Amino acid sequence: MSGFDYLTTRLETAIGWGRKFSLFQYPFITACCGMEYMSAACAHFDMDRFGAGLTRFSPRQADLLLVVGTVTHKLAPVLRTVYDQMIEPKWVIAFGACAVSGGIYQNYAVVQGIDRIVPVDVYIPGCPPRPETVLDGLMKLQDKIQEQPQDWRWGRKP
Amino acid sequence: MEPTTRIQREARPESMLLNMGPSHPAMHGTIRVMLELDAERILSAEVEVGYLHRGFEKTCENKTWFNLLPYTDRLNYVSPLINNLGYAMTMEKMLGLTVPERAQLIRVLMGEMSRVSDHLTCLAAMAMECGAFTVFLYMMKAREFLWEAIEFTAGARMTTSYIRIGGVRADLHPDWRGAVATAVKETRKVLKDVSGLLDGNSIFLGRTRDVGILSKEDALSYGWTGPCLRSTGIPYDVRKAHPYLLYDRLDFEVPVGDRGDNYDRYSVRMREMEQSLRLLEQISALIPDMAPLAGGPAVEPAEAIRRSRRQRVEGPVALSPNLEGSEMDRLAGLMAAGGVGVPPKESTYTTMEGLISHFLFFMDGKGIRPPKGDVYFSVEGGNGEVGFYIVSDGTDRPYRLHLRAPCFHIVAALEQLVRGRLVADVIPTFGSMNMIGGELDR
Amino acid sequence: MGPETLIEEIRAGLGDAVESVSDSHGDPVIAVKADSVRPVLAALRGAPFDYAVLLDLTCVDFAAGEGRLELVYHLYSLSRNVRLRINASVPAADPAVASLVGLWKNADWLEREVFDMFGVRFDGHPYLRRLLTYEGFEGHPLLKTYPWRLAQPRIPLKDDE
Amino acid sequence: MQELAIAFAVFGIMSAVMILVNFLLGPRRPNPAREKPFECGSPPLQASIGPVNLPFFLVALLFLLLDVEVVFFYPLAVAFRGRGLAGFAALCVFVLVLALGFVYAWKKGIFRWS
Repeated sequence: MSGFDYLTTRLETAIGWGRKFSLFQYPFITACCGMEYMSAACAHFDMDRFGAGLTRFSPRQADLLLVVGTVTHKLAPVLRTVYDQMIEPKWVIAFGACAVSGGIYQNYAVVQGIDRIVPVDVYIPGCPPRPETVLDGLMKLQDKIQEQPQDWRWGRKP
Repeated sequence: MEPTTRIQREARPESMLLNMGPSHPAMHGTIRVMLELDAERILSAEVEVGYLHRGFEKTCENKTWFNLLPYTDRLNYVSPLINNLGYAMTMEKMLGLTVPERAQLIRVLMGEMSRVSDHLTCLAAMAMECGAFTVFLYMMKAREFLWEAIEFTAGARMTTSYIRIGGVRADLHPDWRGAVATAVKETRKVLKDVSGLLDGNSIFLGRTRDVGILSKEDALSYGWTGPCLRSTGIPYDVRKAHPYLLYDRLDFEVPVGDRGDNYDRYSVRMREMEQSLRLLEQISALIPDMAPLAGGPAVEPAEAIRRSRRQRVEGPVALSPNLEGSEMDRLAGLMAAGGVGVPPKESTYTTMEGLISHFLFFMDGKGIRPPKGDVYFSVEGGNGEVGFYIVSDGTDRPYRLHLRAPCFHIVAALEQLVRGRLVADVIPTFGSMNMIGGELDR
Repeated sequence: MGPETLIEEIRAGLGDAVESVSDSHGDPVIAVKADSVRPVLAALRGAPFDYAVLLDLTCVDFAAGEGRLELVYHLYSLSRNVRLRINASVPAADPAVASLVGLWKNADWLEREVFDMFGVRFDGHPYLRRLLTYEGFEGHPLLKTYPWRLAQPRIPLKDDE
Repeated sequence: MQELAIAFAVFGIMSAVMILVNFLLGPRRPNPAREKPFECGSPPLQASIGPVNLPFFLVALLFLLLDVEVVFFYPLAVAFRGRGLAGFAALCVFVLVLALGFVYAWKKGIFRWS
């Protein structure tokens, strides 16, 4: 590893560390999982211990899109617009069986999984997932952010 | 930019059109309110719903009577047990079943706990949207205790599917009394704190007093029921008007507001929680303790299978959802007879008839088959009268299943309530309605 | 006041408009011709019967068997604490009935939902458009002819099956 | 004079770093939706926002006025450091005049949006 690579990898770990503990989440809440999201975010299970407690209700200031609950075909363009308007770098968590795969609603109205609309980083199963599962999913996302190479736009491409 | 909505066509050219769209913290993610504004004053509003229309009624037409129970949890997902109760009681009315006494007691206990958690969630969201974040945290803490008490017995915190057609799935957890008692104590403490924080709070009063007023006649004309109707002064409560389960034997009042504004909706829900806590205490006193398990130590399922390969296994098998031992002898108190409930699982390990009956219950065309005809029955839900209108054609699938959603009618009045008010008044008015997407759009 | 006397009273009050009277598990049900729905319900809302609340309006699709759609109105009288269900059949080919928007305010959304789900036209409704589905959604999902899983996405979805 | 140069240098470099870091680290994937205003995810109802109503403008002006007044407090405080009571009196006159203007605007109903 040449000297320069050593420098950038050390810098990448520092950037990864910085990003993973300051996730500003945009809670895109629609359905029943929202109730479990409230429990996960509030005092009892406290998502804030992981640095992800601050909810930003504008995609301009959020870097984690937390899609919570069922996304129907009527809501699909809204989700796509909100995802597009988010700042880079951004991550997406599919929270609950309906967001992961359409869940128990396999019919004309529900999008069978939001990975058909937006690229998803972490899938949290459960209908609704217990708060512990939510925190575990968040930790998995943080590991992913830590390992994520930074695209330096010059030199090597990721 | 061709006008697709009514508000775009009818708006004055110089007024500003604002989207309080689906993805908005105060709109609970599933409603789009389009406002025509003159500076801060709302000239007219148009509400667009349907963002959480998940095809519940169409899905039910393709599921058997027993399999569609989990869908009823996700209707009003803040008080799921009350939807279960509504569906189960409508089916029992159609099948002409009488539910055993103990199952009815457990149903009232679970229903009231679910109602308190419904009001807690609604008021927590309403207070947070008016800026009182502390109240949100306090009420979520109280709700955790309630959900824990529910989870002890039903196995799930929220989507329980615990109240079944003909009774309940399992008996209460052995130390359910402790859980319910702590839940009631904690909720009372939180209610005292919150009323201290909000009742006299000038900011909260300024945002909710005389805001979003609806007269009695308009409330009836919109078909309002539940706490919102009672906030206008009409004491209509399905538990008193058409008593079901044991509500006629229990003593509780129906709190009523006087002006029908946001503050009254808030205070009616607070007082109603107090009544529900009183009901919980009365019911806890009424429910007798469980009879201890008769017979020797029960056999583990794996052991029962191994033995059953050589000869018939006599004796109970230790198997039940809350792993408290054999459920066969407790079934009489929990589930009505007549092949409506799921046969006990342990009999599938020990007897051939048990295996066949358990298998048959879930086979196509076999399970529960009510007579042809239609039926309507309603219970008092968190938002109002939750009614199920079911048409059956004698097969094992409903021909038509329609839910009478209380918050569908309440949100229909939103356009009239916010006209002429300021933009900031939309939030508490909408918060006090407790719109639940799953129930509104079905 | 048992359902029998109630039915007699309604039959006396409305006379020929009431086609038949039946009883479903203890609840009174009256069947009414489609074109006399508005006058009957207006009368029921009025003085003697005082059915002040339109609890619910829904529709059942009997198109396959009997070629008709059945509209089901649930009324509730607050003062007499009594419910009433009114069925009105409309031909499946061209389902249309008079709108109740002037009588009750929640009829607006209820009728928009039944129009959206079943395609029943409500004459006199000021803004009869889809309520639960979206613009550009062809067909009426709750009709038996509409396939259960036929989705009509609004935006292109990745790897549509 | 030297402290002034140091102050400008430090603040200048800090703001430059904060702007450039974003340009350096943030991946750049432009898409058309990002240029449009955020309307809670729904399509905007108007092509462009029409003339803004007068009350907004008046309140904005009043805010600007009082904000600039607050900004003046720093240099005034530094300039009057040694003066004791006299300096403080001059500061009070400055604040009083502006407060009078504020009360006048309030009484004229700038906050009452009929």
